[in-house]
Amino acid sequence: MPELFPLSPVHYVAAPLLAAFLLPLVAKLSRSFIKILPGLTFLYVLYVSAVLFPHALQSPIIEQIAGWAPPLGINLYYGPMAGLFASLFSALGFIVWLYSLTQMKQEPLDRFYILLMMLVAGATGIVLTGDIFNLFVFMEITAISAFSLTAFLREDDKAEAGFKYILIGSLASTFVLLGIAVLYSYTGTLNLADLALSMEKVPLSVRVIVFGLFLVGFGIEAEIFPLNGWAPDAYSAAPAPVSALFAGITVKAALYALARVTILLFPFAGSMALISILGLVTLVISELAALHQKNLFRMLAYSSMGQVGLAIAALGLFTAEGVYAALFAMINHAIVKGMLFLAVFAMAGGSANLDNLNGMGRKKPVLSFMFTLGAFAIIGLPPFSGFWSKLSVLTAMGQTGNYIMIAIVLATTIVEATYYLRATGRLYLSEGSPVESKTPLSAIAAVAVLAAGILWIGFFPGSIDEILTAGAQDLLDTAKYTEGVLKD
Amino acid sequence: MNIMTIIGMALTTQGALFLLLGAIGIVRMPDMYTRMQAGTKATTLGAMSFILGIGFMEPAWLLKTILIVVFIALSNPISSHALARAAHRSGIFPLSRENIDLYKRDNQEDKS
Amino acid sequence: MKKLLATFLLGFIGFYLYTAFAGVPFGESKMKVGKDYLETTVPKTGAVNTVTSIVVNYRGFDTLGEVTVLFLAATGLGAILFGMKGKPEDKHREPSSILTTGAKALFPIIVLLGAYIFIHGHLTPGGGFQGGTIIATGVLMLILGIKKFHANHALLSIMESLAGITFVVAGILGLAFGKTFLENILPLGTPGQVFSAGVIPIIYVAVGFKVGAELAGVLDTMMSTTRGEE
Amino acid sequence: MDITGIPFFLAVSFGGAFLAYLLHFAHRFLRNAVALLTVSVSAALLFWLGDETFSIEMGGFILTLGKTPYSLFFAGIVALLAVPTVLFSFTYMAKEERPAMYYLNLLITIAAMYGILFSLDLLSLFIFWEIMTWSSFLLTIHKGGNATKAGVKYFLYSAAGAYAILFSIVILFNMSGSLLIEDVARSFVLQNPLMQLMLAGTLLFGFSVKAGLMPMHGWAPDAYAESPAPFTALFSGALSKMGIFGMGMVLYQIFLQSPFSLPVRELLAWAGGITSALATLRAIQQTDAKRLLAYSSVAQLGYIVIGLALGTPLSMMAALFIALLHGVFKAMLFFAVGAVYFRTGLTDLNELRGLIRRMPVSFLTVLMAIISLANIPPLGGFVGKWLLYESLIQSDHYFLVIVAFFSSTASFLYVYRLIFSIFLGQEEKEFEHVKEVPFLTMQLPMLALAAVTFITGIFPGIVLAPISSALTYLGFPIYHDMWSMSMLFNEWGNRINLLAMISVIGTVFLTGFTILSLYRMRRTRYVTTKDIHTSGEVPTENENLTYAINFYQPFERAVYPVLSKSIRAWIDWIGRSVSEFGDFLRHIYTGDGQTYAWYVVLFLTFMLAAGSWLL
Amino acid sequence: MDGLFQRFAKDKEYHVRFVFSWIILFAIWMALTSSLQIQEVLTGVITVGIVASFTWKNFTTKGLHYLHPQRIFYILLYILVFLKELVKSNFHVAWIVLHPKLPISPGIVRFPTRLKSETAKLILANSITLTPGTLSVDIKDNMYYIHWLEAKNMTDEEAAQSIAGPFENLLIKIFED
Amino acid sequence: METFYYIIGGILLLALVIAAFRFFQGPTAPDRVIALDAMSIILTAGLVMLALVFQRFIYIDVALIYSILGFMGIVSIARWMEKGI
Amino acid sequence: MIYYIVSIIVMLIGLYAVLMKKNLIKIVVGLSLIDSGTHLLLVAIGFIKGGTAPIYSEPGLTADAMVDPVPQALVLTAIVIGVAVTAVALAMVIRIYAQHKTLDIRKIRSLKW
Ligand code: NA
Ligand code: NA
Repeated sequence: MPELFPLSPVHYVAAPLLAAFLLPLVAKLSRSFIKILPGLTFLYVLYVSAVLFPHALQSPIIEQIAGWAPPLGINLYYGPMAGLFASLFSALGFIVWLYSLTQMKQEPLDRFYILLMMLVAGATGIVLTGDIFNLFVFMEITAISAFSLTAFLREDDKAEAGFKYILIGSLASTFVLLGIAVLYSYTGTLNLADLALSMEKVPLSVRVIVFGLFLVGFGIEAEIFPLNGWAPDAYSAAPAPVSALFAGITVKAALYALARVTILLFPFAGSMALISILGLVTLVISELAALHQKNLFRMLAYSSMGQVGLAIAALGLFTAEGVYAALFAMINHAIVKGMLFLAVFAMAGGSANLDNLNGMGRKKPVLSFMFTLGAFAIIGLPPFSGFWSKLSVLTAMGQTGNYIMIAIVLATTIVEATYYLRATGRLYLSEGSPVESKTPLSAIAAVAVLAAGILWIGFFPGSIDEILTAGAQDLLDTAKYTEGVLKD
Repeated sequence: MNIMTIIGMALTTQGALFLLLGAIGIVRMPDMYTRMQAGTKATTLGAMSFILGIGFMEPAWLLKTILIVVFIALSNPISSHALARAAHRSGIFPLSRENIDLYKRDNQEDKS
Repeated sequence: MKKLLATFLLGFIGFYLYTAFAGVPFGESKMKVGKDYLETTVPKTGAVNTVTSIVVNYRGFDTLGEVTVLFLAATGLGAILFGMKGKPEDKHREPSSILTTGAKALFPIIVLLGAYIFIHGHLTPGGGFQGGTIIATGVLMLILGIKKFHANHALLSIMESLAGITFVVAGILGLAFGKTFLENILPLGTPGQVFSAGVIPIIYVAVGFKVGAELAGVLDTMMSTTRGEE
Repeated sequence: MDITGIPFFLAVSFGGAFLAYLLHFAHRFLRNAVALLTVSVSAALLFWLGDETFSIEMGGFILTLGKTPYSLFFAGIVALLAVPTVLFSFTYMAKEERPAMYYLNLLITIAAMYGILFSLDLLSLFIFWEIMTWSSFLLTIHKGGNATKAGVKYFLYSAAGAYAILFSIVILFNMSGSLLIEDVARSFVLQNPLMQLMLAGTLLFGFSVKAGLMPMHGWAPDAYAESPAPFTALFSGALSKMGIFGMGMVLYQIFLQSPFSLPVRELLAWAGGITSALATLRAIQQTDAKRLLAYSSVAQLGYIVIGLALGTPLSMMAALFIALLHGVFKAMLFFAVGAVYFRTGLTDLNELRGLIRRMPVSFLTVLMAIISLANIPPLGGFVGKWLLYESLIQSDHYFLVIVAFFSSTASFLYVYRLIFSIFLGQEEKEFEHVKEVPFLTMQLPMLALAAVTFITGIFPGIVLAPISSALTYLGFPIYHDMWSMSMLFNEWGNRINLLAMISVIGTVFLTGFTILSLYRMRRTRYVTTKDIHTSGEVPTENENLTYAINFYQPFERAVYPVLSKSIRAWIDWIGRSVSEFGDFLRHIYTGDGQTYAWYVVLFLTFMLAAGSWLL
Repeated sequence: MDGLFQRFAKDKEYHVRFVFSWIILFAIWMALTSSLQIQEVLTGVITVGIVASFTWKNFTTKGLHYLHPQRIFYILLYILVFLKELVKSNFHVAWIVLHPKLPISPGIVRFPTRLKSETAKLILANSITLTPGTLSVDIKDNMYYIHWLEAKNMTDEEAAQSIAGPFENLLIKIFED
Repeated sequence: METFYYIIGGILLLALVIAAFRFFQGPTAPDRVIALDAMSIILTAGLVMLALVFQRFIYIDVALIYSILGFMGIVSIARWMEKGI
Repeated sequence: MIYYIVSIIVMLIGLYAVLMKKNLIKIVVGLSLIDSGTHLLLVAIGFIKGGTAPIYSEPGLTADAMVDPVPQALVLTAIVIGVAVTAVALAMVIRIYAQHKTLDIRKIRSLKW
């Protein structure tokens, strides 16, 4: 059957956009559309993933927008890595939607779903685009959705968190924009592939400055220490489904941007080592800071920062194994942390003091079980997904002879285990809070899908091996990237 | 150089001078209201004359310049009024040797 | 002490930024793609205004994003300020009748100017964003000048939705016609005329509506949460 | 699937675990049946296990499974304890909450232990190791409350150990490009000696944590005391032996050729000795039966480490023999204490007394176990201890002999306390209605294990034969004479007829003890011992005048200085410091958005400065 | 249906007001484009139609009779008078500003107006403001408050005569007959 | 003609500088606003002149928009000062 | 060159406000200033001496005599984004003020550590 709209990567952005613009209209017809339309949208982009991703694994799909060949026009680069992230984002989006169906009750719901869809679409745009200014635009789409969602709930401290996020996030966008301005003024182009080939026009000293600007800009969104002050507040203030997306999507997109830009434009040994070290510092500080959190969401937030630090440390190796491991760690973190946020919210509600977990093992055994599973996966216990990702990080570090890094990662894992097991232990305390409420099936199903992912990857780590390998190659093979984009 | 151009240049020159005069007025006048009187309005008139003059110098543009002039004539007094009123209501009163401020008096009567 | 440190750090950053730009000769051409745009805009896009052809055509994807950003800001603002009410008005806030009358008289003119600007986006400086902003300015004037003015949010919402849909559909039509997303599918016409440049004016009119509606909505939301109801 | 293959074996073990879990929701009986069947079938399958190795790729790593004589011996220990443990759980756990989770975790733990043993490469060993750790952690916290604390502690110590192991594995893998133990061993000898020392050191450290070797034993008493009794039997009896297994593997399959091998082993032997001595002293102080047994376990593991570290054929034999025997008698003790708890709800030695007539089978079990523990013939313990002394003397470790002898003697003090406080003494009114535990599910496991101690004591060859093949596998020169069940060499080359000696000593002892016990039993009468007071004096409320309290107080005073300076305090200090540091560190996040903006600006400045400085 | 007719009856200048708005706005459009191209004019017709359709209510209260020739005559007259006053007072202010001694005696005076139409009031206020020396500070009901560079103690009527004198009568003729 | 532009331009610039003086001096907020208003008017005029100088009709649109924005700015500030918003 | 310096200084003033001012509104204004500086900088990059607006509205205009249109297009986008962010930031400020009755950033620290 000839398709009316041949599927292409732009559907990842166009479909949610159309849905977002439609939502206010259909909401006037029937309020139930508010919930249905986003689900259909996420389902559609999942379908796009299912069709396109296998192709991308064979050879990258390069799509021109508005019919202009790069560098004149903006292009989308849907390679294995972008495909992986886009598919992951779509899947997480769908799961979070499923979860929100019953768990998200705060009005205005239409606005919530618009922001939610655009958070996902923006992050997808970041990984798809082949143009650095377009990347900036998508970064802003993601950021504004994220800012607004952070302050979405009405409780006292949400706007405070939102303000901090917006304050630091604005600095991020400024620095990225400045970096773009410098690059453009030297090279006269904005296309990433074209930029990569024109970098010799930029003096080395300037390249270092621009790298600094990008590192700070993307680093803020990627939660690199010490740029991540906003993160614990935002994670704990945002509605839990959104926090799940912050951990699963927003950070990942920023990391992708940082990695892509670094590898294409600033492939110095120093910049890579620096990223690794920053990742490790982030890991250590975040894990230690998480140790004393009483608020579960805050604990998960610090843990999230730590996990991202781990991925960054591996990414900074910029070896095939390192990138492989980083990708693995990111996927694992997206699934597991997403699940933890959702499970905690379903168990303890919005005010997630640690005490609220007490005795949940009896009241909500399935969710407790899944929380335990998630905790084990995050710590990196076999046979769950986290084990393989952590192992690949460690072996990647081992291959470059960074034994100290291995030791640091392992030592922080013990810290990590401490607070996660403490929380797990709470579930099985005898005395519990008196609140009893049924968790709807759709919410449990959303959590269960993620739990299944943890187990699946845990038992069949080989099933994503091909994808990760292709993704790592895709990122590292800059020649293939530039040739592919600029072939006409 | 035709007659239109000459009229235009004259208007433009006059406008420029009034703009300058307005600027001087803003600096020289003793209080906010008198500054507004001498300054803002002189500059408004100056700009109107200036822009009209340019319309005369380039007759194809005349209609559009007149439009700008009309717009300025409509809008600038309004903004001056709004500002003067706001200043007075926020407690900035005009200098007056003979203490003539009926607006203040009437406002106080209203309140009491 | 803190001030000193701040000054020092900022000086430092400023110095490096300056260093970065010091190698960029001011006022000289550094164009690469810019040159191509300038040379191809009239023959390839039919738009006389190169900036517009870049914004709507060459880099139309950015603009779609930009429109989205604004849409999201309006949406987010509505979400953040949802259900908030300001303090009751006091007498102090009443605008003068001069302002009220002036606002009513100027509003259509300003709206017309905005429309003029976005309709001629491909011909003159300006375009959807500028025109939309001017229309929103007109609404701001009404908000400032009319005591109990409230924008019709339902109408604004429908307008921005339709405009946004127009933009996306214009993009999708490119795909449907076997071309790429956002690619022009209409005849280019005679450059310099109103009906030219293919789909550019259509998109820019949509953008104008959207921006106008969104900014007006944002202003009204903000004002009504600060000024409140009686 | 080949039913003699490892995959089938593990599929049965793990599959049974999940099946039992699922069947719980059908019927309790089905669950129990499947659980028992699972452990029994795997135990039986051990006999038919083929020699083929099995490889599978997972996450880009090749995992290899296969049996070795060395692992088979340990698998025997696991199987020997697993069946009674499951059986004992049936009634015991019936009263507890979340039984489905209990069986799931228990069977996973057992399966994971088999997995560890049948791993031919380091990664699969580690995977099963961690599975064993978390499943046993979940069992430890099963009761909630204090158990959670103990469980987390256990997990953290384990994690420290496990990650030390993983650290080495990653580096070894990087060095040899293979995970197979034999490949690793081959390339290991090519590394520089300091690297060898570091890698083996971390591995040994990691394994010794599970073995509860001092100074890494801090988790053990709490975890043993807090976990459900049937599991504790397995925990202390089999699970801790996985540490021994790993240490043996590292010492004799990987590390042996290193120049540092000998000194490290010497050090380990001393660590073992000190562990046994100090833990014995600690055990003496305990007033809780399970804690007492917990410390006793640590002490016994110390013995085993001594033997393991010495590395003479004889000492190895001793170590493995005690490993098995300790598993058996410690399981008996925990079962018995569990049985008492099951009936009385108590484990406090100060509150229990005089149960001998109420719970005779339990009493007999404890009696048999402590005879074994105290190395009194004719039960198995004696053989082990004899072998150990012999090897110590042969390798000129006279001081260690003294240490071992001291702790072995001192252990009389606590086992006596155990049996005396629970079973002897005057009967209490409150225990009037206490009955003996059910036969099939609780007595039978105890009695079966008691029989094992007896049989191994009389026929040590049954155990020594597999041990010798295990040792041969590890490369020790074993000749038949050495363990020939009737003979032992002494220093002077004389042959001593062991069997005869065991029989004589055993008969004398048993007869004497039985007479003594019966005599005491007859003398028992009902008197409330808890509120004796002399005329006119009213005891204060908190003052328990029972004579069993402060049993060894004078002794405690004597050894207090030694114990107080225990290394545990240091480890606690490290944990506390890390925690406090984390608390300090999180104040970086001041909550003031402007501070965060400062961080950004400072960081940018730093990056720019560093960048241009590097240029 | 009845309601609709009633609405028309009450608001009978509905279409007239719209057309009036349309004409004024179209004139502005033509000035803006300054082009007679058919496309521009066509676009203008439509655009102005749309704009007028939702602004006419606020834009004007009366209809086409503002375009009566007599009124147009008065409007032109008004413009002339206004320009005369403008030039006159402008030079007066120039003299004041450049005078070394700043010969002013400022103050706020008031006068009542006879105008009823809001538009007329606005135009009067603007005219007063634009003629230098006087500045409309506020209108309360019918009372104008004027900041005057040469304020004197005088009655409301005197003030009305000296400030609004030239304009008021004409405005009444334009707007309120 | 060029001389004429230079002279006129010079006068505008001078006016701008003088007005800017009041802006920096204040002393009250309305004073600054007045100066700002004057400056924006002068700039509007200047923009129209630039259109003439460069002979580009389209720049007049810029001047028109600029004057609208200037007007709106002043009104907004005024309303804000009297707490009307 | 001076254009670069001026725009950078505008940015730095904004950054200074972000770092030092305690009033939330002033901080938002600081953010806007940073934006404005960046936009100025972008425009300055695109400027070409003798260049005119890149609009072929009059006959006889050639590409050589035009400034770079790209930075203008970028600035347009950046300005809109800046406005959007500022609007959302102000919304947060409104909420914060309604809840805390203060605009002092030092007092708005209920989330910390
Ligand atoms: Na941002
Ligand atoms: Na801004």
